[in-house]
Amino acid sequence: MTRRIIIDPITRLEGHGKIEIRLGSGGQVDRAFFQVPDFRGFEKFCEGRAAEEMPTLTQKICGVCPTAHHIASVKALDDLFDVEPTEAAKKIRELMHTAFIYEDHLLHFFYLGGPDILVGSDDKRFGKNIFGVIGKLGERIGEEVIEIRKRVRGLNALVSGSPLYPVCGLPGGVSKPVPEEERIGIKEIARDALAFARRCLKIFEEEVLESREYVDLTHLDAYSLETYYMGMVDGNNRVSFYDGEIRIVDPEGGEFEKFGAIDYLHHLEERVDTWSYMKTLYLKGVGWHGLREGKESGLYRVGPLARLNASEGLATPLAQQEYERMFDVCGGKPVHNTLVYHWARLIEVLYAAERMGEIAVDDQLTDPEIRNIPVQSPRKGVGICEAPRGTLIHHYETDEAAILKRLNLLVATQNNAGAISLSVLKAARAFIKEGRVSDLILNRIEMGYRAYDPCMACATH
Amino acid sequence: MQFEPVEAPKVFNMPQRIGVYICECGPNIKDAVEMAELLEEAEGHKDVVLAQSFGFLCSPDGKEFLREEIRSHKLRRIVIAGCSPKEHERTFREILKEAGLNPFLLQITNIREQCTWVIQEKKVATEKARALLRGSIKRVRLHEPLEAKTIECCADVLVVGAGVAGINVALALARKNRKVYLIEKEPCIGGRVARHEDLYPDMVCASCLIEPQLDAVLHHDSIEVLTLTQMAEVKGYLGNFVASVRQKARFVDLNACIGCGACFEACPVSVPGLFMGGMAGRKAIHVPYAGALPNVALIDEDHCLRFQGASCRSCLESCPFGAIRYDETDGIRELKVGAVVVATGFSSFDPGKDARYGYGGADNIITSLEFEQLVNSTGPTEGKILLANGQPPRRIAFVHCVGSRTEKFNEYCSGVCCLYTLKHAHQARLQLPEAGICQFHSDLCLPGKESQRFYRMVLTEDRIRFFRLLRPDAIEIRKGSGSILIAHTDTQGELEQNEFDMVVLATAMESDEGIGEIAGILDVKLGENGFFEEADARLDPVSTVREGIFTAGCAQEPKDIPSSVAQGHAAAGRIMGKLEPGERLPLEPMACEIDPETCSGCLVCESLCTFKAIVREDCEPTVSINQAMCRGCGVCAAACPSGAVIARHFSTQAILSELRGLIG
Amino acid sequence: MQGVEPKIIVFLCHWCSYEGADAAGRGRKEFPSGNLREIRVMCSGRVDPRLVLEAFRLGADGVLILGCAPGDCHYKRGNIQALKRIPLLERILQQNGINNDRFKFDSVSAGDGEKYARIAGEMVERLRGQGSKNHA
Amino acid sequence: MPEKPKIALYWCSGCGGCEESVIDLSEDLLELQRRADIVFWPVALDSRLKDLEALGNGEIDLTLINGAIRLHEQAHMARLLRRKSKLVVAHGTCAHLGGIVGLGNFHSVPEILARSFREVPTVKNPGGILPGGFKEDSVRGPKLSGLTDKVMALDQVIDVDYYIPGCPPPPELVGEAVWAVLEGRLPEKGFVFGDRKTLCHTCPRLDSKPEQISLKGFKRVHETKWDMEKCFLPQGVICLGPATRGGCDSRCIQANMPCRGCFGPLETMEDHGAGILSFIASMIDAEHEDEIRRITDAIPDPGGLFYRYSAPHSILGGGKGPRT
Repeated sequence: MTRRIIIDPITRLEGHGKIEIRLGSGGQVDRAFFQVPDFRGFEKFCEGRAAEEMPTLTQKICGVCPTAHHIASVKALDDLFDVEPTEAAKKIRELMHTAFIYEDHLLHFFYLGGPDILVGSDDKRFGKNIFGVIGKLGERIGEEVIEIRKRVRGLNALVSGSPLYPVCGLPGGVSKPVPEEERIGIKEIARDALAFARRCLKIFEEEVLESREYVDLTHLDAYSLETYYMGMVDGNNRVSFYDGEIRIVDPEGGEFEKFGAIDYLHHLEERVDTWSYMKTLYLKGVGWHGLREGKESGLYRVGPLARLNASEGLATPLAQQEYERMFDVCGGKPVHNTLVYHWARLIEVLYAAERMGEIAVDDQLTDPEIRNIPVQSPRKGVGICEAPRGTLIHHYETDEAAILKRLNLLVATQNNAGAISLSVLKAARAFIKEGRVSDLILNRIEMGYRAYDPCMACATH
Repeated sequence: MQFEPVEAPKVFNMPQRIGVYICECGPNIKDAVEMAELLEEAEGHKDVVLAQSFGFLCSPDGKEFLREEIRSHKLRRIVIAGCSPKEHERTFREILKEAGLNPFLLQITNIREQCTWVIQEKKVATEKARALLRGSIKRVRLHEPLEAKTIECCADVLVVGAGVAGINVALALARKNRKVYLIEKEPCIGGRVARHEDLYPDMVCASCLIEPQLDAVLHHDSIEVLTLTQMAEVKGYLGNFVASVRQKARFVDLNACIGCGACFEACPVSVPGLFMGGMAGRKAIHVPYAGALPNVALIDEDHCLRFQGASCRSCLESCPFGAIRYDETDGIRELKVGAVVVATGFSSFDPGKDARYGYGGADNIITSLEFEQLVNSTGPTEGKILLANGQPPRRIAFVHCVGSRTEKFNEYCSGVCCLYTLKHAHQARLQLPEAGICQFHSDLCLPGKESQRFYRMVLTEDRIRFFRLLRPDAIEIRKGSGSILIAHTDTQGELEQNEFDMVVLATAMESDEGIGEIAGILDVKLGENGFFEEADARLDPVSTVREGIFTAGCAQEPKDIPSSVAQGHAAAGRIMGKLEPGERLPLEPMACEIDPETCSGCLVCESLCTFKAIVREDCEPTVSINQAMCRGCGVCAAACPSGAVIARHFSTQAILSELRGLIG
Repeated sequence: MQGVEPKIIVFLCHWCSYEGADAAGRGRKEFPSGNLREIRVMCSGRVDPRLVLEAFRLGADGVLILGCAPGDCHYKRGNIQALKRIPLLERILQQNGINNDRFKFDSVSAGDGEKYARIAGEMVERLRGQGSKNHA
Repeated sequence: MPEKPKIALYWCSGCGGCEESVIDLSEDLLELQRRADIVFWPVALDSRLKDLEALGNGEIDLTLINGAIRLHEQAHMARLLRRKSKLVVAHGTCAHLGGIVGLGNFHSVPEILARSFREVPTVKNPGGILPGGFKEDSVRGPKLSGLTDKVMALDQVIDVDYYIPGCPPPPELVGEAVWAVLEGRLPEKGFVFGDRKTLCHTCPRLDSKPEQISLKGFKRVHETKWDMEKCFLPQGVICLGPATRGGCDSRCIQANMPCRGCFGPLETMEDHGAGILSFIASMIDAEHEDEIRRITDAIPDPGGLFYRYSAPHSILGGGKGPRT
């Protein structure tokens, strides 16, 4: 009878998860299962619904990254009805999407995954959670995080309807223009967001990069995973959240594939496990060869670190500096260590803040022309964007009355499913000796997946 | 005025003590079901203190039995299974009342018409009867005692339009000393009839006929005539209307002026008469026409020099009675009345709308109304039939059905034109023995006991030629050289053309052009053809769908004089039947109510209520249902998206529990 | 599930269709009245969609709403308000797995027992073919 | 000093938006942590199932459960939390009425699983295997809880004391509920936080809503533009405000989008769709059946729209036929 170590539920992530580690007779780790026990079935119950309702319906896949689903969905509708959004609409959408990625990344750094590295694991005084972080870094920083998230979400409320659930997306545009008089406010928020982003990187510098423990961990093979990386890039192969092409690099960092939204079917494939509702995506071009690293395995990763690995830079100056520095410090591209996701995430926070600032001063932002009414009869539409946790794909097919006939949803964390399972297994093998476990060890194992900021609600939908 | 039911909780906390009585209705029910099973079913239910069957509950013995049972067993709720509630619900409600129970604590189970009479198999009939009984027992527990509240009401009446219909409403009511406000937008009363010369079939003089009535109206103590007056707003409901009316200034004191006409000579402004339109020339200060009543002058602002800024005072200086009031202004009056009668009369179809009639395109093509003025001794030619050039016509054509019986304009037949057109032909013949007189028609509509005789007389004595058209509008009229050409298609489809020098068009009677505005003010929908819609076209033709608003005369549909008068009397009768001075008005006990705690003021219900019972008062956040106007249909209760409507007796809860009984 | 006797809830308006149902009785018409469960409301416009849904939830196999003939409504437009709800209600029922043979709106005038018997009879016949909804 | 009241938060089948609504309490969240002892909150704290099981019955003072019940395991967790808690609040629309996930009741469980795990174009599943619902099997992996026959709202599984509506609920409402309990201001059982009236009552566009709305047709949101100041309904755009509980601060209307009903109906209208249907029908300007049908054809998915957030709690359960 094999011994089992069960972590139930796994914590500080969106949604449900359990980890079951199976030990061999010698107490060595045989297998590890990362199970997601929830499933709703959007791909079925959205059938028969009206296409134009999708942006507000499918975003309920995830209450943590609804904006990403809203954007992917409304882009799918643009494609479905073959209607080009007005310039103002594009700017408004990108603004809300960028602002959302900003605050969502902060959520992970201070509330979810961040505490693992901000509150030293040996440090017994504070729990590894937001309250612990505040205890460690002081009330002041706590207030600042809350304040800036509040204001950035406030900005999204202003632009898109609700701080949590945007509702403004319509094929060919958005429902509401940004009045010119709001511009000052938006600029101020962007400015303060930038200041705080730099503050975060400073905190990371002092609390993490200068912490022996973290640096040691980053050198452990336990957290290293040699995989392909996928992310969306602009015309110059720089990271892009709202629009662009999908670029995949191999474990050595060479470009493997690059394609537009509509072609995703040729490049991605997913497999089903009987013991979890999360399907596992892999590269069709490489194929599924089990939970293995390396060029021969179809495993790939998405999300902040993957985006930086899969791109050739960031489009804003400060973020670009940090980008270069990160790869410097980590010894070149691509970086395989999972814990570096934390750093990459903060670099994206910086980029998001800078990008918000750019959009805030863009003349087109306040143009009252916010909608083009579709004239084409609908058929098929694919929408892609970068969610905080990785590439997100919505694919709809309808009848001529724009009623959903079929849809397919590939959601960020699904791309990481295989990598997450493998990370958990590697961490387990590294830290569990003779079957002995402790809270610290379990936490070390959880750090293996938590750095991805996985979203299980998304992953199962 | 509010409607307070006994609030539910108190009722439900009382022991229910339900009595179930099954009427055997002789063999009708007794032999068709297993009575024992029904009684057993009934007794099985909570709160049912006893279940009994009885021979004929509707018989005197049966009634006595019920009364006695209710008293002796202190029953609180009654279920009677027997014939249809349509037969005896009233009867048995009375019994409950007599026995000291609120009549609404009764539920009738229809196990005869809808069960034993249509189900042969005893087993099946019994099964259904049990289900129906279950429903009634479950339902009756939720019945609330309802009381018909009453409100005080005002019996005074506002009559809109002082034509022959309105005048007869007023007189009929006044005879019973009802206060009547008779408003008329014209400066004088009597409407169309007062301006007719003579009337078919016996050619009596119209003005002589109506003048005494006008006189009576003007001098009756309980009739207040307001000329130059129109409705501005009407609020309220049967028994409690508040009507604001707007009275235009006449600039002449009604009581001081006797219409001597001294001011006419003095007035420097002459207004030329119109031949077409049949108006004689006049001055800026004038009476509308000789013999108009009230015989009081008025100043025509459009022409009077004073109103053009000059400082003329000629009429003031010439008036021996000091009746001139330059400073008079328009005024608004609020009238409190219990009912409103709309007697706004009709307009005549404008033949200019259809080129085929050549109206306006040539002199001497006129409408019947204009002809009516022409032959009127007070008209522009003192009654002589003359052409525009002053010569008598030699060939006159009368054209029927102008603008009626055609889908293009009015589908209906106005019903009176044929007769007055015959009359006109007759009048023409009397004046012009030698003229050629023709009629163009496709059919003749001559109802009424005298009409045919009149028709025969015209036909035989007046030498009128009749051209029959293929269709009412199979005719083309246009200007010829020095004459008018009429081309028509006859019943054989042959095209024929004739020349005339005068053409008279019998135009359709349409609803008065102001009727739309009035309907708007009264919030009453007009029917498709523009006339007022009746509460019931057959059984209640003088009432509109809004309680307390009635019609008389041509506001309802085209009519001749006798029918207008008759409907005037009918309206008066309906009103006297509904409103008695000093009497209170009973309200519908099943009227719905709004729970202000729940109503969001979304107004969904307001537009649904046929009876306009639902209103949101300005600055009120929620709507309320006027208990005097609600008829308890419950349409609002079914539509309210907040479930804020409290339906009485047919409450959602009551219906739901009946459902549970029926299926459970 | 053949041979199941369908139970049909019939909403009748006080003024016309209820009278019509009585007329069918007075005329001793032959129709499957045993399958019907009549329920009286003042106006077909009073039939709240909730009542229809609830009838099906409780296990009714069919629901009939009968009002006055167009233009004859005692409350002028109550029957039209009822009619306006029908198409959407039908679709809602369909989406809940209840096909339209099980739900019908029509008018029966006060004297027309013949029509009442026919409409009700037809629905019973249709549903006998289909068996009980709960097993459909 | 007396022991701090114990609070638990749990997430069943949902999107996590309700969890965000707690995090969005912002500084109040810190206040909450000062005034109460959060004993179980997997999203933010490292609390395990065994910690929860270790607690005595009724030891937790207040539990907020969000999400609907879609898995047997969630039903089990709900029952467990009910046992451990003095008060349970259904937090958010899924827990309150079934929510978006409740749309699953328009399909059978096999249909739902087949679509995602066998039919979608990206999936490669030659064996046609499906996750969940089988006995533990050491080769294939750990046991996975299966789907319940129907999606259920929380009070269809356990007894619920209070409700917080909204998808997601505004943080203010969450705060209101939490403070009410912590400060002992307990409303009557079954109380739903939020307005007592429907959205129109507080809608900024109410004044532009005419007394009579007569529509010859409805317009779908992608087909038309509308006046940003005026009520949607007279413009032919369906807004569910008249039938939907207020308390959301009209957030969608503020964004110039019509209400989609996430707060559900008032207690007085147990079936959301029925209320919506009635008021929409009342606006149709037609008296003949075929024209009425033509007009309502512009509402292609009444079931999905009218019951978008409340299918499990609707009279027919959104399911195929009545729930047994």
